Amino acid sequence: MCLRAIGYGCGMELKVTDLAVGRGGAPVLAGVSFSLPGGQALVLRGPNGSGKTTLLRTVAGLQVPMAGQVHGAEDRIAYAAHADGLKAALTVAENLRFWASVFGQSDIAPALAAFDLEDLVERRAGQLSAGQKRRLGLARLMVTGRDVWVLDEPTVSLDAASVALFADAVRGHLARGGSALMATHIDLGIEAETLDVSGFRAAAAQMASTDEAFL
Amino acid sequence: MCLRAIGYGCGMELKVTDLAVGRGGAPVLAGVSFSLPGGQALVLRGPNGSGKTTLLRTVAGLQVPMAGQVHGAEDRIAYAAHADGLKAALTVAENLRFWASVFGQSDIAPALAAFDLEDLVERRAGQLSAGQKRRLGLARLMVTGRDVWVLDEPTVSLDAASVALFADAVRGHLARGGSALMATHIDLGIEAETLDVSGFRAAAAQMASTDEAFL
Amino acid sequence: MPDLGKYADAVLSAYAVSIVLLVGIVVLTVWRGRRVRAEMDAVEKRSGRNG
Amino acid sequence: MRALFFRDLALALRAGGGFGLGLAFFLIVVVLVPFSVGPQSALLTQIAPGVLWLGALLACLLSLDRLLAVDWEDGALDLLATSPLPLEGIVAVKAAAHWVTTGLPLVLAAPVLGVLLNLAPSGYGVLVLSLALGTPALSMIGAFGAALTVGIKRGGLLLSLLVLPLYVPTLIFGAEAARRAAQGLDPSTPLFLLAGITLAVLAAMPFAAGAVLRVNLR
Amino acid sequence: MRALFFRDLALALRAGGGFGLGLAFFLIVVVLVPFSVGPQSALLTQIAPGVLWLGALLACLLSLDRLLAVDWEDGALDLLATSPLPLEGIVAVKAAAHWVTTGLPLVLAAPVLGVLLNLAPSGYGVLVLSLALGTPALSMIGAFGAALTVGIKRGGLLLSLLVLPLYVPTLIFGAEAARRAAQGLDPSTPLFLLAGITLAVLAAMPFAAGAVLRVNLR
Amino acid sequence: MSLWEYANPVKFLRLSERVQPWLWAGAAICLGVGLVWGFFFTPDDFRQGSTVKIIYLHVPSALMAINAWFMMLVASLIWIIRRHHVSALAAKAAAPVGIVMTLIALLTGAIWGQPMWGTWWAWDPRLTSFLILFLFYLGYVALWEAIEDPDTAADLTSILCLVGTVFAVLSRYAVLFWNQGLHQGASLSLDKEENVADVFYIPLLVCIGGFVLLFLALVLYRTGTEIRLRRTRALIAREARSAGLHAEGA
Ligand code: HEM
Ligand SMILES: Nc1ncnc2c1ncn2[C@@H]1O[C@H](COP(=O)(O)OP(=O)(O)OP(=O)(O)O)[C@@H](O)[C@H]1O
Ligand SMILES: Nc1ncnc2c1ncn2[C@@H]1O[C@H](COP(=O)(O)OP(=O)(O)OP(=O)(O)O)[C@@H](O)[C@H]1O
Ligand SMILES: [Mg+2]
Ligand SMILES: [Mg+2]
Repeated sequence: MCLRAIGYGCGMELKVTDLAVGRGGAPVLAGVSFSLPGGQALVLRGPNGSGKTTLLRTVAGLQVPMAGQVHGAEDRIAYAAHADGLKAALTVAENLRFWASVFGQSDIAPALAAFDLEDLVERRAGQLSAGQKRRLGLARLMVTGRDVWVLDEPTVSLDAASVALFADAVRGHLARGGSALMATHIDLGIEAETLDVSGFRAAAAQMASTDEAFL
Repeated sequence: MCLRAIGYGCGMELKVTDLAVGRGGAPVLAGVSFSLPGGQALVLRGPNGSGKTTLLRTVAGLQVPMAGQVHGAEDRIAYAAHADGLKAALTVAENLRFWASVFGQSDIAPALAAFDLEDLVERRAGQLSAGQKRRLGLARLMVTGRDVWVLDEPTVSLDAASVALFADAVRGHLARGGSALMATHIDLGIEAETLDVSGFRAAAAQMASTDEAFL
Repeated sequence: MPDLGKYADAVLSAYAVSIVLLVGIVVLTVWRGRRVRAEMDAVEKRSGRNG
Repeated sequence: MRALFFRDLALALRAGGGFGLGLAFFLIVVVLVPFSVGPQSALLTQIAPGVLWLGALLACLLSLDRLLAVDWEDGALDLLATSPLPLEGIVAVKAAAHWVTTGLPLVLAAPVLGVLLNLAPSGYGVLVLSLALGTPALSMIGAFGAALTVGIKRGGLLLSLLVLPLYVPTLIFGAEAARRAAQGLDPSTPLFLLAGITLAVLAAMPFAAGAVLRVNLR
Repeated sequence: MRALFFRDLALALRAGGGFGLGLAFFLIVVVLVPFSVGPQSALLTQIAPGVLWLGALLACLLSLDRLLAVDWEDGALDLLATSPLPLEGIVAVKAAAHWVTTGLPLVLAAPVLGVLLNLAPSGYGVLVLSLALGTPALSMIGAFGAALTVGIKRGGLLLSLLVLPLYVPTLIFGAEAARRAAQGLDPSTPLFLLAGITLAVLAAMPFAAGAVLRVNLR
Repeated sequence: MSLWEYANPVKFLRLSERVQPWLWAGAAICLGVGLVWGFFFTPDDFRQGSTVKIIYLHVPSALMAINAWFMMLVASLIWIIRRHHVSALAAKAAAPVGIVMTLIALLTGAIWGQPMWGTWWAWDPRLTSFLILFLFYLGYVALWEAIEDPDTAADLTSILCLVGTVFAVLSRYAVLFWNQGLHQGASLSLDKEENVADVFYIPLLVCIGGFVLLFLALVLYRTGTEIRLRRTRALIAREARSAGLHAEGA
């Protein structure tokens, strides 16, 4: 099923070619290439500090690549990381409605339902437990109408039931023709390809850094 | 092995009797009782929002119980939660050394070794990845010299290898006569008793809240 | 030494302040430059050896 | 953009940051002035327009450092940057919300506080007008400063340092207009110049602020 | 406690917050005063002691809101509360670090800025003395205010609102001493009173602040 | 070969190393000759007495204070448009020199003002704009110091420099407007056509030349230092990388 009508750019592929990414001027990963067609998910794996977050931020356009290109990402990405961007003073519904209208959407009910937040709609975000907050942060994805979800450790602090809710949400998203790129240390129970980023560790000599001019 | 000389109050038991805890004036758990002798670990389980964090904060003395008592907790607790209390501008070594001297300790080498932070000692905490930060936050426990570790989802963002490091650290701590009280959603591979807090959910009528005087 | 008259204080202190500041920035610049250069040489030598 | 504006207003109202407090700071600065310079009313009358302008400026400044920092810290700015809204628009909208929650109350309160400082009767109208014309520029320039310092921990004081020299022309023309009116002179030239500055700032500054924010976010 | 003190100093120095910037704010407030009240030097001389005191007070105030808030946000305060250090000691040490990074530089810079405002020559000594006596009280009272508002998002302005009235006695006696000296009168009475206030604040306030912090932490 | 080739750090260093001795020597000679000449061998002014000798420090430093900012503006533009690292670093290197020049102008002016105007400081438009320039310098340097990533810092400070320039010019006019007719001090400063005879003028020119050369020498030297600092940083980063690789490979 392909819901182009509600903004899904179905069939368009996210294509990363020979990407090199860095943090604080130092190269972290180099030579990363993958493509992520609609309807599929790709899970990034790798030990702590291997560069998953850096890669995801680059794909989301939050930092510039040191080399290589990201194609098909403009205005298609919904990004979610540790910092949820939730306002403690606003209620669950207000938080969601805000993000919905930023992305030009209006209906927040499916998102609330998918993450079992209906009982909490009137609760202030600051009064949620860690896992409830996370659920709200993930529900935000569903009101963006974006078709590429870029997720950094989405299941942190979730209990088993919530992880299942999340997996269902991702499956639904994939079924609608969306795609998902996720970094995680645990098994999500979603059929997805895996990419181990530790294979792409940047050898210092091999690639350019911003300080290259000085070497 | 019991190292009372370095501050372990061995044999002393942490004893929680008929504890009721609440958040924002509303009761969350009631009638919680358990005891945790030295050398043992207790894992709290329960779905998101069931009150694990609230219970741990109460045991650590960061909030007052609504009813019941916590015995044997004074000056014995090392608490670690999501917020690590790390200063982004200080290096790994400086952060650890600060906490060591706050707790009257001086040697940070074992902590660095236990969490594989030796290569990162001179790195600023702000330049660590999520998992590296967490490792540093956990290493802090080892420089407190305290014998009751109270940990709220300690393994968040850790990879498998780091979870193993953490489990080893906890096992070492137990072997030295310390004890540990942890809330977690995953399996840590530590032999420990489990307490499911969802059994203690407070029925609103059943117990007194701070607003009791108005009822 | 010229006769500066009643304004001697003003003129002399103006010269003193300026010269102190000028010499200060020059000394600071050179001192830091030397240090950085030495540091760079050390690192270059080290990394040259390592590969 | 509308949603962002109203969210910022709601946050300012609810988080105990907004309306009341910028005003309270203004009030207290104005109240402390007699304590510090002494209570002679002639002296106070003389400095009243200037003190009111300076107080408004400082009250505005004090609330700037959270203008973008809060959204930066909780990740909302990252998320906004990946949203369809342009960064220029985001900064402009946030500056507008800042003005509504800080500048506007100051404009409305200034005449009341003028009484405390024995402001000359002829000064009230132009004081309010000059503040109404000038405070939008203060908010927009402040947003630029906030965008410059957004990634920096404890950036508050650095922000003041960067922003205050940029406030000088606005302050000079604004205070000059209020002072002239209080002395019974014609304030129209400084008022026109003030309006000119504000227009130019509102037209050009969002782009500078957007560019700076883009650099800081990457 | 030593470790906490030096950590706070290190953070102030490293995070670009510390020494320089409180000073910069003081400088800028003093510089903006002539722009707002006008450049006549006789008027400036008259208000100089008051403006310098008020400027120092505001510079001190501006850096208060991060005094405890940073440690609260990143959880360090929770961890410190479970440590062997008494909360009273923690607040007192943090106030001391705040004074060293903010108050002390202000004291040293005040005479230089006095020149800009045409301060009467007889005023310099007492101005510095009164600031040296008064600013420790400002830091300690500020720490109390910070402890009161520590759990509140965007507490900065609320903090000002709470703290400024508490600053009034210090300001009155400090500015009065400086003003008397500048006018060639005997400043000893206000100076003694100022010293008394500071001593009392330093002796009692850590306990109030500790108590408040204890409430906020639970 | 185009001029931009010198934006390459290595080429820049090589060239700057070659011209620097001449700059330093020229600066020393000009300053030595100019200041000695001015201090010892010029007559007193009929109105200002010996204080006129301050002009040999005051005017050159004031000129260089403005020129340093102008240089930073040009360098910032080059960085924004063509992204040559050397250019950004030159702007960074020039700022503290500019601060010192501004300070000298302010301090000598204040010292001069005491006997001439009877006050250290007056809110004369010229003095005031200089004070504002000083504040801009402080903010600029503080921003450089506060940001860790050098390229981010370069971007932000260049934009600050552009915006600051606009506002500095605006302030200059605002200040002129604000203090019109209120202040007589400015009329006391001696006017070139009116007072500055050749006896003062020629040593003054020599001093100005000395300040220009000194400024250039300092900026080139400091730019070199900044380049080396970046290179050291890059080398250390590379070293840490490869060390990490070896450790992991083992
Ligand atoms: C803190 C106080 C002062 C500051 C910041 C200051 C600043 C300046 C500046 C920026 C210039 C160069 C402007 C230009 O060439 O367009 C200048 C030039 C000059 N200043 Fe000052 N000045 C100060 C005090 C004084 C005093 C007290 C005197 C003498 C009574 C004085 C005499 C002069 C003279 C003679 C020139 C050269 C004018 C010319 O060549 O056009 N200045 N000053
Ligand atoms: N500001 C910085 N400056 C220099 N290096 C940094 C900076 N931030 C992170 N790093 C380093 O970059 C590497 C990649 O970090 P990144 O956050 O991408 O890892 P990650 O794969 O997401 O790890 P984790 O699983 O722990 O979240 C790490 O080794 C980290 O130490
Ligand atoms: N400030 C507050 N006011 C009112 N209720 C709150 C507040 N904070 C949390 N709660 C509620 O208290 C309950 C217990 O929260 P707590 O954080 O202890 O849960 P938890 O077991 O730690 O959950 P998680 O696994 O998600 O971390 C939750 O239902 C939560 O919504
Ligand atoms: Mg990560
Ligand atoms: Mg929890």
